[in-house]
Amino acid sequence: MYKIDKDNLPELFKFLTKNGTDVFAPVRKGNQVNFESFTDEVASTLDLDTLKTVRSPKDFVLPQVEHLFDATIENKQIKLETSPLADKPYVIFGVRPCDVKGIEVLDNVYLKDPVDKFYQARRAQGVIISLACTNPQQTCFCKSFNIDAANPQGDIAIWLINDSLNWKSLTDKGANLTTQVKHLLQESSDIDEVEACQKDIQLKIDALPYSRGLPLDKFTPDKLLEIFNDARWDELSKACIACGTCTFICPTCQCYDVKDYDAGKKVKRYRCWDSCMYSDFTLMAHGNSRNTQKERFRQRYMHKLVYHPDKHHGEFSCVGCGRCVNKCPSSLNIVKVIKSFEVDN
Amino acid sequence: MSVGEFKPLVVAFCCNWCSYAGADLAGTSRLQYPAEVKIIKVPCSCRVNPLFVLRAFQKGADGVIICGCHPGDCHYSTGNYYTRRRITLLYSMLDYLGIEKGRTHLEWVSAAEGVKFATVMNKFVEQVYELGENRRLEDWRCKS
Amino acid sequence: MKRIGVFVCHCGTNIAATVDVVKVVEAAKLEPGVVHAAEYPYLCSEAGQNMIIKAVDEFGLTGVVVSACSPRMHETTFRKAAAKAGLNPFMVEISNIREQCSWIHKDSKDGTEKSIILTRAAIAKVHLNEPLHPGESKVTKRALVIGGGIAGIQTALDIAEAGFPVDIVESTPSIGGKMAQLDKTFPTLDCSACILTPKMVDAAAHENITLHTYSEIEKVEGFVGDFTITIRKKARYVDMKNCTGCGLCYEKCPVKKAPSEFEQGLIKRTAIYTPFAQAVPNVPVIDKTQCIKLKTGKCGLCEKVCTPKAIVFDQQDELITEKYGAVIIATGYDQISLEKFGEYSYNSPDVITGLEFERLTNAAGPTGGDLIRLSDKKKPRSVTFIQCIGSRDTSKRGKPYCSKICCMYTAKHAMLIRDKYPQIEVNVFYIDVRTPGKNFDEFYRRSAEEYGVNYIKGQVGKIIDQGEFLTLQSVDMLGGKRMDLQTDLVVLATAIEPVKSVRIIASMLTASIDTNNFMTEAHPKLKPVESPTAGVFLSGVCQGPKDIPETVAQAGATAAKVIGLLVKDKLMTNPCTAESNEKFCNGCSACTKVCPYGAIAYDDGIVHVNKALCQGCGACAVTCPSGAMDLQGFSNRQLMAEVDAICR
Amino acid sequence: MQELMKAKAQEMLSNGSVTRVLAWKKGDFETNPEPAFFTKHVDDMVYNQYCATNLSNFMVGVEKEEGKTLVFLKPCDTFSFNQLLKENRISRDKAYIIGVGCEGVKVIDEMQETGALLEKCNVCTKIKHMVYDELIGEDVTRRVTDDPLTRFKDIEAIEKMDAGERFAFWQGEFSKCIRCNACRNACPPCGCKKCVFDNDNYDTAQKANVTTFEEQMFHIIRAYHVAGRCTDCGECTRVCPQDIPLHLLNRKFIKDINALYGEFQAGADIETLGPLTDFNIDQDAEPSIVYDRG
Repeated sequence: MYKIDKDNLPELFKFLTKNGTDVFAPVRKGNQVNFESFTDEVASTLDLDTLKTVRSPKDFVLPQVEHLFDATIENKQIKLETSPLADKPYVIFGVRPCDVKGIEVLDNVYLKDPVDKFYQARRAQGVIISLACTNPQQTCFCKSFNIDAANPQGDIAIWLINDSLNWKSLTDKGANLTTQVKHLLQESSDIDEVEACQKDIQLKIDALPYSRGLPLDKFTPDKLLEIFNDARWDELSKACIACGTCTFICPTCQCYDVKDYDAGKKVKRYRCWDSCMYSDFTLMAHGNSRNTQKERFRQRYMHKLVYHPDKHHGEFSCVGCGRCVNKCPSSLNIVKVIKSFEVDN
Repeated sequence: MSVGEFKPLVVAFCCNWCSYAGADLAGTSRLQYPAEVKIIKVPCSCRVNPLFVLRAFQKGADGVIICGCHPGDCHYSTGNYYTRRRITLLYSMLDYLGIEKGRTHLEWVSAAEGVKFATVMNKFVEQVYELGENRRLEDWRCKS
Repeated sequence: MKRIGVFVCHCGTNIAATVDVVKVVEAAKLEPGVVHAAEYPYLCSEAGQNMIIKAVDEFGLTGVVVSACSPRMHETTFRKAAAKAGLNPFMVEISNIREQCSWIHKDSKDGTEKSIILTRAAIAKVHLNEPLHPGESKVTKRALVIGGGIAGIQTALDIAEAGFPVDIVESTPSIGGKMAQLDKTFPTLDCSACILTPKMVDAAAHENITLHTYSEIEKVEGFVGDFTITIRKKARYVDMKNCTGCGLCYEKCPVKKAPSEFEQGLIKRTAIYTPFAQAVPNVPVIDKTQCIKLKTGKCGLCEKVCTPKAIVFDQQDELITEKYGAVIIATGYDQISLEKFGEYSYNSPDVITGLEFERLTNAAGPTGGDLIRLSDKKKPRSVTFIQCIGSRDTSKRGKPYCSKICCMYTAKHAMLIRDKYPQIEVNVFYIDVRTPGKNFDEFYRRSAEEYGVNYIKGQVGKIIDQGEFLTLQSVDMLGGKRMDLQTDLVVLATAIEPVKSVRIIASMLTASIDTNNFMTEAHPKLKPVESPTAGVFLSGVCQGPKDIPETVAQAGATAAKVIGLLVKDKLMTNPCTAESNEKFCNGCSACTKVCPYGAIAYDDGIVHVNKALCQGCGACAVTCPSGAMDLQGFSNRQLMAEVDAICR
Repeated sequence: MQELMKAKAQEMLSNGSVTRVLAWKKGDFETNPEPAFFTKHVDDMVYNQYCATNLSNFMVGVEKEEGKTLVFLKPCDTFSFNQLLKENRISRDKAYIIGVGCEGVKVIDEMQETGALLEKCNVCTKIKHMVYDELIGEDVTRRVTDDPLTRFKDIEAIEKMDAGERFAFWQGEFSKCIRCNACRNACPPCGCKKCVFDNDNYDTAQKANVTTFEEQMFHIIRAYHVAGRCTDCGECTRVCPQDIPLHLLNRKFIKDINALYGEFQAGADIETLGPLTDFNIDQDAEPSIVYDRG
């Protein structure tokens, strides 16, 4: 265990950036907190108190846009040039336990066969420094997915206690980074303090409205067709305006579309996040397989609650971060969906 | 006129009936205007979609100018009255977003105004030279 | 992908002297889809066209780009050539490397580089071109002439002589127009009425001509070859069939206070009246704003004296709807209002306009041709003409153009006075005297040299009515001195302007009009009698100031063009029309609101374009937020492809 | 008010005068009611200062369905209703509109009140219902300002910046955009069946902001497409997950339109031609007005 004063963080970040490691940390801009690249300018607006960034740290392992290759024509011959893989080390600082799990969910998709090289390269360069949720919020329901907000995972875990960060490396990657910055850390053995903090967090989590348990047991792969054909989707989807807010702020939503852009001298192929809420999602030559918003809406929740668990040993692709609860323009969210299936038809 | 290596690209949308004919007249009268100007013929200035203007900037234009018949002279009677409102609002919005005003222009040029056509183009291109390369409305993918 | 052929023209040395055509050809060959590229000295020549035709066959071309002169010059030529080769003519695009490159860029490098880019843009466009097919529309073999002055009459007579029915719509009770008001005509001094009235009678009597006097255009629908026009025949309160034109009615009419329009308000007329003795038709009309019977229900004297029972007090406006293949605008002119020219004291009875002077010297006019001052009925000792009142005036109150007829009619007036009353002194203030035209300058010189008219170069700043005489504060520019000239009568050469109603008529016909309200011709040199709107033609002063010989010549030219249209059985319609993709149409109908031709109709959630009405401006395509509306031949994707190619 | 609404809705559902009711439904917190259609019982219906959604927009979805819909509209929502009516997106006879008063909508974050009202409520002048069949309850709506220019204050502040500052300001805002399309989809007039940004046929499709240009492009064109049609309902700003003040774009167009072509309020009626489908031959400003101003 190590310790570092909150006020000394910028110094630590500066050290890292100077040594060729990008640092992304939560920064406040207006009413929003998001992970931003650390620079001297943002040092004063670092925000470790706000629980949730609007965008999840998914951005750093699966960016919204990833260029795949450039195609050029020379004398009527097409030449391809593959985009380089990520090769710069980086640290994401202050990742909440749910978001750490979110990255794990993505790993289970992108690092499994067939391995996605772009993702793999980015993931390999990154060190995740997680941060325990000292003040969980109303919309949190990580507990339902067995995520311990008091015991963050990742490469290094941090508990922020009285403006002091308690630092514990959890993996080899974490240990390496710790060694690198050891001179800026203090040794610490305040295990009691951390344990007290963890207890406090767990109590707070238990008191949250959503922690009374969500009927997730209703969503089992064997009931796939039953749930798929359930009449409740009709009503549930009525308020959906088909935007991609929930998808894009979700730490686990992972779908992308592949597009070409004619930049004149070359054509650039890239992939970008897609949302199953969009009418052209999985649009194929024959047309669209999901023609109504109800079908598209259902797809999102079926994927998170049934299809993904079916393929990944029961792992839901929701981590209970509550971003969608907070941000849906129509106040729809996955909790409402889960709860509505509480009673069997 | 030239500043360093920079050679701007100016896209001019000209209506078929007045301004394109005005450009032809400038040609037949051997009136010089910069080769930086590339003309696209449209039936009427009201055919110019704000999307086209943005598209030009995206793809690398440093200035966009729209030319149409003088108000009252539109071949289609009313086309340029719509253009006038549409483009005024568009240019005002671009200005509001901090895009340099000198990069966009609208001019009424009749079929008889070859001299005016050349003068307008000379002036506009010079203005774009002064502003330099379009940075604020560029798409980096289309550069290099 | 298309198989595109690119043909680059040298245009002799016109292009080749500045643009390296071989380089353009080589560059074109590298463009995707280009399977053949070649250059030729004169592509528009028969040999050049044959080269294209052969290449289409040999290389299996599906698209053709011609880099040559302006498409306004030879687009049709090359499209016809493509059609000969079995290609849809709209698979041809022109890149203008002459007017836009070789003729304006001295530097060969610049010109060549730009030619390559413009050619590239045309190639990019052709990739997205689709075969277009002009529709056919029928031609109604009947013409409508709006305005019954000398321009309208002459046009109508010429068309009628060619065997086509013509209707004349005239807003006043008689045809004849301004020419009927004139006394003599320059430069021959023959009597205006004497040469005009036979034409009026001819028009009325012609089996192919129908007159609608005291009538106005109410509504216009349709397009070239197939206009449907509604004419409002204003209630005349006199039955045209029964009336014998005896004139008893207006002799008995007790109302005698209405200003006579024909006499320029110099005298009064009755409530029931014929505007002038030789009116055609010679049927009176009741001015409902003056008639006691129509206003109060009393009187009815005219009805009592009319033996053929032609007076019909309960007559209503009548709407006539007729189909026409062509419309001729011949609405003529008025003198401008002198309201804003207070310095000329036009409110003085002894300051009159040129047209008032015509009536004053006319034997059939209010004074029987006796030239007198209207204030004291005395013979003037001197008459002074002032030129350019409101003409060539760039201030807001006047007109920037030269009214063209004033110099000559002033010379005529001056000469007539000096001829008839040698004792009267005549002065003319002028800026310069403009007399181009056959025998015109000779005429003017005669007035000055033989008739002793006193021409003074200068302007009058102010006219003061002193009762007995008028004082003109003026400048003699050649003498370089200010002077106060005393004179008894002043004639103002007042600027002429198109009649106000022409703007309404033009907008109904969607024909364009310039800032001075003159109708715009399709091309100032090459199409001077056609309006830019197909099927709408121009005759007379509505297009620009003209004298009588010029008007008559233009009227004949217009007739020839109209006849050229009416002899056709069918017309090809413009294939570059708007088209709505119903899959994307929201039905918001914004497009229907901006269409100048009423070509777009909303029906049950989506819009439809009437191809026959659409002229292809594209206003709808831009107003459509979803892009459902697009313009064939200038589609969104085509134009964006051009942008992309230019910016590449 | 809520109880009056529920009673009325239940009555009209029961007697069959409407097929469904469009209103707000209780969420799992008091602060997150959702728009909902009720066809049988209205027990879960709520109306309070958290009911933000502009329900007019949801009328488009039931336009093709059988039967009449009872919809509750706040005064400002009726402008949107009119605009949709004008654009043939909905039919008047398929709706029974009950106008309800509005005291302003509260801003919620993490289910807690932030203490603020929505931006649009702070400058609200839309206190009258423009279209309705019936008004119920006490009229609690109040005019926030008598100065119609209040709502342009923020725009003026931006206009006063120099071009570089304006550019930096908007870059900062646009760079936050994640292209979730919430602004577009929540916007009543922005309801194209197929948006140009989704349409591959149109060659302008974009699914993400790949470059800063595409951020600009999307927002310029979106605002432009609703220029003259935007009722200033503020939904775009409300729904933006990244807090981009999108109303500042729409309102700039409104400000320009008012200044150049005369006062115009979209949705005030259904007859007046929109400013971009209309013109004034003699009085319309030339685009040079943009270059000429400071």
